[in-house]
Amino acid sequence: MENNKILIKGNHAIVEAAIDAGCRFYAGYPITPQNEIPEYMSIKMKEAGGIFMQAESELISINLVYGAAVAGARAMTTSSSPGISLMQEGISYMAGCELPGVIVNVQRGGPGLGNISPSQSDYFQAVKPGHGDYRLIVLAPYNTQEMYDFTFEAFDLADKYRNPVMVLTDGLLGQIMESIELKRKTPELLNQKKDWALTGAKGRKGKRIVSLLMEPGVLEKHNFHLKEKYDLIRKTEKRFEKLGITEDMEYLIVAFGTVARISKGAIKLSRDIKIGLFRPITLFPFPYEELKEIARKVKKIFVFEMNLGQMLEDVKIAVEDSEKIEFYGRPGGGVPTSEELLNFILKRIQK
Amino acid sequence: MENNKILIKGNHAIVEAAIDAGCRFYAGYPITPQNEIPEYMSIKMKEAGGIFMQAESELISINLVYGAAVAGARAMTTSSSPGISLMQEGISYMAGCELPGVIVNVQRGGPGLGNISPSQSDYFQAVKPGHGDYRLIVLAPYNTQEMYDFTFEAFDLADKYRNPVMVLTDGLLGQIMESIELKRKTPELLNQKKDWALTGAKGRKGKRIVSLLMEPGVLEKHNFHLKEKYDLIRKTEKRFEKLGITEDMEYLIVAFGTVARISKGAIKLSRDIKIGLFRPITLFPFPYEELKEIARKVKKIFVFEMNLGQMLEDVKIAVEDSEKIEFYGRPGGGVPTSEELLNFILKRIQK
Amino acid sequence: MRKGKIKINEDRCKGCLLCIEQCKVKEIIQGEKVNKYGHLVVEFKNSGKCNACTLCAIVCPDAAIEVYEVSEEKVNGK
Amino acid sequence: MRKGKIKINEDRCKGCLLCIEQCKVKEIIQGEKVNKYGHLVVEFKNSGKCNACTLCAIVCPDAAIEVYEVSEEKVNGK
Amino acid sequence: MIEKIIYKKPDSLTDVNFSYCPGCGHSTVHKIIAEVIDELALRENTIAVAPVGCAVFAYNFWDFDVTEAPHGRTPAVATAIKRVLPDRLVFSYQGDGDLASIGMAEIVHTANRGENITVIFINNTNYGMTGGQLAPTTLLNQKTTTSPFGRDAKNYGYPFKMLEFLSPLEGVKYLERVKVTDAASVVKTKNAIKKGFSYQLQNIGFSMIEVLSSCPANWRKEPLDSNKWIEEEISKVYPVGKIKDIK
Amino acid sequence: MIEKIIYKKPDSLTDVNFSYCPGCGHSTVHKIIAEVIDELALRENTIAVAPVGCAVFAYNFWDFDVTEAPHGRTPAVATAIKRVLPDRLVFSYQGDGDLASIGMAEIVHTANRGENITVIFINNTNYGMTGGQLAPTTLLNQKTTTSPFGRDAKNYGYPFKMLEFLSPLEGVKYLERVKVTDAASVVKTKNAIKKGFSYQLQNIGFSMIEVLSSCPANWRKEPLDSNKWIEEEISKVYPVGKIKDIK
Amino acid sequence: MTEKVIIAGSGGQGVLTLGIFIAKIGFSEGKNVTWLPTYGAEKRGGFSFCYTVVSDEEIFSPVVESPDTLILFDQRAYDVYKEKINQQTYVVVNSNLVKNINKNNKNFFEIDATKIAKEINFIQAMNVVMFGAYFQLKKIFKIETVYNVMKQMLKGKKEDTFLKNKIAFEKGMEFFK
Amino acid sequence: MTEKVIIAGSGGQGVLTLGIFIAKIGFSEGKNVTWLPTYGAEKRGGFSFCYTVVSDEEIFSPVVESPDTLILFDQRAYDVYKEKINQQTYVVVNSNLVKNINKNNKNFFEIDATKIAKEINFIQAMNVVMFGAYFQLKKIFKIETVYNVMKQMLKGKKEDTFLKNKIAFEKGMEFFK
Ligand SMILES: Cc1ncc(C[n+]2csc(CCOP(=O)(O)OP(=O)(O)O)c2C)c(N)n1
Ligand SMILES: Cc1ncc(C[n+]2csc(CCOP(=O)(O)OP(=O)(O)O)c2C)c(N)n1
Ligand code: SF4
Ligand code: SF4
Ligand code: SF4
Ligand code: SF4
Ligand code: SF4
Ligand code: SF4
Ligand SMILES: [Mg+2]
Ligand SMILES: [Mg+2]
Repeated sequence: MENNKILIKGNHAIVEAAIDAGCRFYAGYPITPQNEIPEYMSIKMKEAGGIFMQAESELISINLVYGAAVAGARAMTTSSSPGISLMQEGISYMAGCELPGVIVNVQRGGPGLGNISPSQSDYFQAVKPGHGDYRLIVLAPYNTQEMYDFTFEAFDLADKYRNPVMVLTDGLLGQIMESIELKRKTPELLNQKKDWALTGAKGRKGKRIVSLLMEPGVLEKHNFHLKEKYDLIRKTEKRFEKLGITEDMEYLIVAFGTVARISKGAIKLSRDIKIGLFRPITLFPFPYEELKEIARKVKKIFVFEMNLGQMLEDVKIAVEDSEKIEFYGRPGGGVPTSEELLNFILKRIQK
Repeated sequence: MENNKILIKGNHAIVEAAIDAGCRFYAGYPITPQNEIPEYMSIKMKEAGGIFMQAESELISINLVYGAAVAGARAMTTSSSPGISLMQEGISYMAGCELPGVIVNVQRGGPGLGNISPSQSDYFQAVKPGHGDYRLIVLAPYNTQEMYDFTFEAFDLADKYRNPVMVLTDGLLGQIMESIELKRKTPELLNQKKDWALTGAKGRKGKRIVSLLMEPGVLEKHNFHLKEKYDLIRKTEKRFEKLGITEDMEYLIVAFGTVARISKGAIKLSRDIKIGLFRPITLFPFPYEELKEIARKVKKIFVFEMNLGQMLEDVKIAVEDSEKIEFYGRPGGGVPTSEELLNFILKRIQK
Repeated sequence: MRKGKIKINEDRCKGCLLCIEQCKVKEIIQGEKVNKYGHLVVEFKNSGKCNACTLCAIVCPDAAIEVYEVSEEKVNGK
Repeated sequence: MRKGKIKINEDRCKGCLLCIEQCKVKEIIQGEKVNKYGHLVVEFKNSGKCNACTLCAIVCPDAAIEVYEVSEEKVNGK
Repeated sequence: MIEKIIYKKPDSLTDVNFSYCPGCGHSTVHKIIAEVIDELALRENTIAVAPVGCAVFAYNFWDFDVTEAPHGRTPAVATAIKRVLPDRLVFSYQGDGDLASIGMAEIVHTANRGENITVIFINNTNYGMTGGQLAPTTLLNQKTTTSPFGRDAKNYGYPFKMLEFLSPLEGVKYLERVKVTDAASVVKTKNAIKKGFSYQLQNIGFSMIEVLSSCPANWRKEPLDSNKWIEEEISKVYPVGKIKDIK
Repeated sequence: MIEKIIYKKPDSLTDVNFSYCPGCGHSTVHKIIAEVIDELALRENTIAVAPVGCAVFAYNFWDFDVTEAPHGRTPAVATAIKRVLPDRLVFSYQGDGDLASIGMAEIVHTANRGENITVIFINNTNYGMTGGQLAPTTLLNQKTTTSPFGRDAKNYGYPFKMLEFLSPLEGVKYLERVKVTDAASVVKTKNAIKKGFSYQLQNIGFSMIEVLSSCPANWRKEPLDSNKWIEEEISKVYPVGKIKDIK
Repeated sequence: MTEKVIIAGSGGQGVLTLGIFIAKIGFSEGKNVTWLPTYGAEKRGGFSFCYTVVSDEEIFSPVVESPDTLILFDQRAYDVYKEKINQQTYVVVNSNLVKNINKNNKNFFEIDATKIAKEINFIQAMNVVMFGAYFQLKKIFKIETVYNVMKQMLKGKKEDTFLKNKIAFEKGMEFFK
Repeated sequence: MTEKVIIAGSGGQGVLTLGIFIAKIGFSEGKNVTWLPTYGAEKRGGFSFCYTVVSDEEIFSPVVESPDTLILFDQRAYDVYKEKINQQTYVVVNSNLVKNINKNNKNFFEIDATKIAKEINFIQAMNVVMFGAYFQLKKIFKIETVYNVMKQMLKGKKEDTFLKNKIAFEKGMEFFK
């Protein structure tokens, strides 16, 4: 398969990745800043011979994805913050039924209708989600290449664990145009048999995909089964990036997605400060142990987010020493600059 | 006003409290295990001369409550886990618009349709909610008296802070019948003027209640304004109960709601073990500092929940010493017994 | 006239009495027996009037009735 | 015939041309001026043909047109 | 004596006893759906979408593939399954709370898209599973647990006639209202369901069969009285018969 | 020379310029709503519910009380306001994406409950705000950003005629479809809105006025051509006129 | 004093009502009480049970794991709960519907409550007959409270309903006198 | 080398297209590039701007706080961004629409791009004229790349479109020659 470097918008990269990953069912409802996804998909999915549906609401989107997954298709929906809120029930059902599926959240400012600027204030909703003890695998890209890569991988992960996977990105990464390399390879698990899917009871008893488990104890058992799966995911799928983690490092930045790349800029500007970056890539599973290990060695940990401190809670859980932690966040669509982050660092270091 | 002791179901107590608190608008959609609330309300609200609406969905419920709040009414909706998931968008709008309102979640087993047994697996959804950096005030009753008291107080709290308040309870507390004292008093803030409400622009310019804030920086400022409010709530509204916290205490249980009362039973059974209970009553604001203080003095902290460890994360944040913490949880509708909890404690103590 | 008989699955029957209402020849009656689920099941009288019309079975919500056509022994092996 | 004139609010006008289409007497024309929002605003010709019919104003989406009836000085103070 | 079996429990039913209340219309409809699927030899080719409502347990009883949609989203789930597997028989089975209340948007859009699925709609004028609350289909003045003084239009709106409502949509091809109060009407219902399924197999488009169905438990009536109530009251408001049939 | 002003910007509009594109139908409708409210002297007695859609900014322009509902939930919000404050004029203002797509359940149930509110429904056959995607009202073969090859019924369903659809519901009292393509039609629209409002003041019940409205930006047409397109194409599919009027 | 009761049977037999009845009696006598019903998915014919706890002390868990008393209305109820029976447990079964038992307990009592209720032409009062038996066997409550609560619970019903219930109660009581 | 450009004007003036154009040129010359548009709520006539960064190094933030170059299409654009102008900043304004300026900077360049575009009868190419000026002033890119990318972006358009754009570009370029 050929490798191509092209200049592409983040939202378009998601479409390319989904098609390359064998996604043949897409349902979505317009919402800024991710409209390029359904728009581009309406062309690309047709070319690929798959099913493109403009759902009449996010509720319909997620339930179409649910249905497509039941029938064994690789399916995706995309939306932005308020639309993702509307999918909470459906996502919980998918997790309960162990249905694979990919959900992309191109976050915008909230709460409520908010605005259409980039934001990271759906961290909670993605990582500590709705009703019931379920979890999503959450991937947080930080550039356009990762928009492509992670969306591509999301489909295999979803199938591997029979669990919905969320790509948690934001309006900046959705709108930005950068160069990426298209992998154009066949996903590993594309042709894996889905024994659990409903395709008609040919030569067998009827099968069911349900999340209602009323008999005493059965739902509890199912939850423990899910927990085992999540524990396995915690063990095997944790991903993160370390930058400039040296032996004599004194300070550490923890940031994900857009803010992580801006933080890299701050580190570059900082020159002689001994500061590194820890970037969680999977937000679930969160790399607690790895962060803890590094955190122990530094004087101060800076947590930067485009929200009021949501990943911060996971960092606190990992670090177990809140006195070390300094948080700087911009909610409601504010995007910090590298200079701004550096200034914050300098001020806190001097103190 | 007279005080009465009566025997009453938890769900009915919620209705009595709401009516006593001056709630004159109720909208709800049936879902077990909270059906007694809309049913009883359809009678009680009529008697009180208020508005009872059976909404056609939870989306309609929460948006009716939104509208009623806009018009200045004390309004409430109730549901159970999947129904609450469907309200996530609306709740975020209410928080964004700073609208008061009371939401009762009589939790059941999840994920998905799950079952109708009691559960605490909506802790995340209540305490670390949907899109945007908003927060709900979350009250967790642990007996029928508190079902009444907290629902009653929820209305004043909602008005005081112009913020939605959630009463986070479960199927057990909703179904149980116990004796309670009806306070039958006038809520403090019942007659507080709501200058912000929309009632027609008599002698003034038009007013607006909106959550869209598109001009650069405005939404961010609004978020910081909300944060100040939440910080104030953190300072003034934190509530918790301590039981058997002695100087020579060696162990501590942290539990809320139903599990807290079962934990009290375990403590009673435990006799000579020096063990106390810390019961967070407000889950937001969570009593981090108070818990931290006590936690420092004990050897081990037992966190018990009817889920797979959701409040556990807040306990970890408070305690900052995960090695001390032992978690035991029953997900998917499992209700532990006092004996079971004690056994767990004994095993971990002996280890 | 066609001759028939029915078998009532006592486990499935819930005593709803819909079959009794349908049987034109009154071959089904309310019984005395309570099945293991607590339902008072109906009984086939078997007084020879059943004509295998299947109406009782068609109307039975719980698929508790089987209907048989009963015929004399075959003549000439037919 | 009634005499009239209109005033076009240059800030509000967006140059959509709907008013021009409505004016039977062609008293509004496409202008040259770009307002501060970048819109090419229309102009009132004021050639005396305006009859204050208000059609231009009615159709103006942006409420940019005011219409005046113009009459000679009052006779006998009326 | 030779005994020839001429009526038995259909093969497409499992051996699990229905959990529905005595005389419940769900049981009858479950049974005849299984009969139709047997007769059309579709057991191995069918995917059903069960609702949230009493019939959420359908998967225990039907021996073909069954999934379960979130409350009211049944037609969306069925749509996707059908689009992914266009040669399977896909039907959704919904109660009146599921379809006409919380699932209004889903059924309307699915019908308007003319999705090639069949919807079996069980109208028992209340929310059976949750204990007999008002449904959009509840009759005027009917008392339910949330309309204890009877349904008045001013507060609760009017009884919702779903078939008549969907009928003008172009995507909709076949609509019929039936009941299961006696053997004759059961046979008619069976034929209607068979027709809906066979239209789907012929790619004709969206079809929906509404069954007036009893809920003795919540109506607080004996099964026979419940059927009488359907005959005397419910079918006045919801007349049985074909509403639309465009072949 | 004496100048007497005979037409001016209504008092119920603020001085903020409309943010809508040149020639956008929203602007016209905003203006005439303000005119009607002026004429009925209701500025101090009105509460409007703005949608999510281009008109989300209505609150900048109307000088009466305005709130904003989550996308599609506009009628639910309006319902509660009206029930709490029955003597105020309460109207909801919605686009076709808001009302006919995501808000289908809300508008249908509100209409069926016969809530005493007025709904102004702006049909511009696409999602204006988000960049011209397909709406349920999009014409067959119409190209939009999500139907780049034109709307085909098989995949996207049929153009949705909301008024005709709601018309059979008993709670619905007045329905009219209008347009704002020239002065005459603007006056008609104004009268229809006035009628809707005055029915509400008389407690007659639910009314809805659908306005065929141009979206020059997303149609990629000049304003005048846009109006021509409404005359020549859109109003063929959505004929203007009264659909229901039960006084 | 703490009395933890499980009552079990099928929907329609008055399982839940009896639980409330006992709770109200306890409440009237100034005790702490809890009552917790099951709320199954089945409306009729389904398995039904409830927990009632009456105590002088604070009641922590309303869920009864080790009951002091089991009141079992039919065979299924017995089958489900037989494992909870130990030597201390009081068991009262409706022998009309519970036939297949393993009576290895001194406090195991059988009463054909269905028959008795039929005899007094008030089949719905089977549960009250069972209560009468329980009342007599355990002797925890005062008889005046029983009548008071009974009256209160039947308020609004026909005049003779109270009398009929009273008789059912007394028949049950007398059975073990 | 790092070049951070802000282009600003009104919707319809080709603000975003010019940004993409520059990004594509940079990309073609093997640089790292980012382009970030605004996506406002207004579709026509609204304020419009975009950030383009071209660099030999990894680009961290695509948001341009301190631009190396400002390309400003109209007065509003100037008013919004004038505060970002310092002594180093290159500023290219369309003097046809930017009249009210405070020119205290050596790298401040005015060109009546509207007029030039009108003169060549191709008013839509105002943005390309502006680009020509920018190209000439900054001399960062190769002219072949410009033509190549221009061709590529106009693929599928009418034959003479490229030529007309080429002329517009050259006119802009020549203005500062
Ligand atoms: C989102 C959500 N809301 C509410 C419920 C609770 N619920 C379960 S079944 C049901 C109503 C069922 O009524 P209907 O569809 O008429 O079916 P029936 O039981 O009458 O056959 C409701 C409201 C739920 N499970 N999920
Ligand atoms: C829950 C949710 N989904 C999607 C959106 C994005 N969105 C904003 S406006 C709009 C469509 C508006 O279209 P329409 O109602 O026709 O109004 P118009 O702009 O055409 O007047 C959408 C989908 C949103 N804000 N919230
Ligand atoms: S088959 Fe016909 S005749 Fe025989 S028992 Fe049934 S209804 Fe009666
Ligand atoms: S119809 Fe069936 S379930 Fe009902 S009584 Fe007859 S056999 Fe029993
Ligand atoms: S008022 Fe009438 S005549 Fe005068 S400019 Fe307007 S349209 Fe023309
Ligand atoms: S109709 Fe109004 S906005 Fe349009 S050109 Fe005329 S004056 Fe300007
Ligand atoms: S509650 Fe009603 S609908 Fe549900 S099983 Fe019982 S009778 Fe049937
Ligand atoms: S996008 Fe369309 S609907 Fe929105 S303001 Fe512009 S023209 Fe009007
Ligand atoms: Mg129903
Ligand atoms: Mg629109």
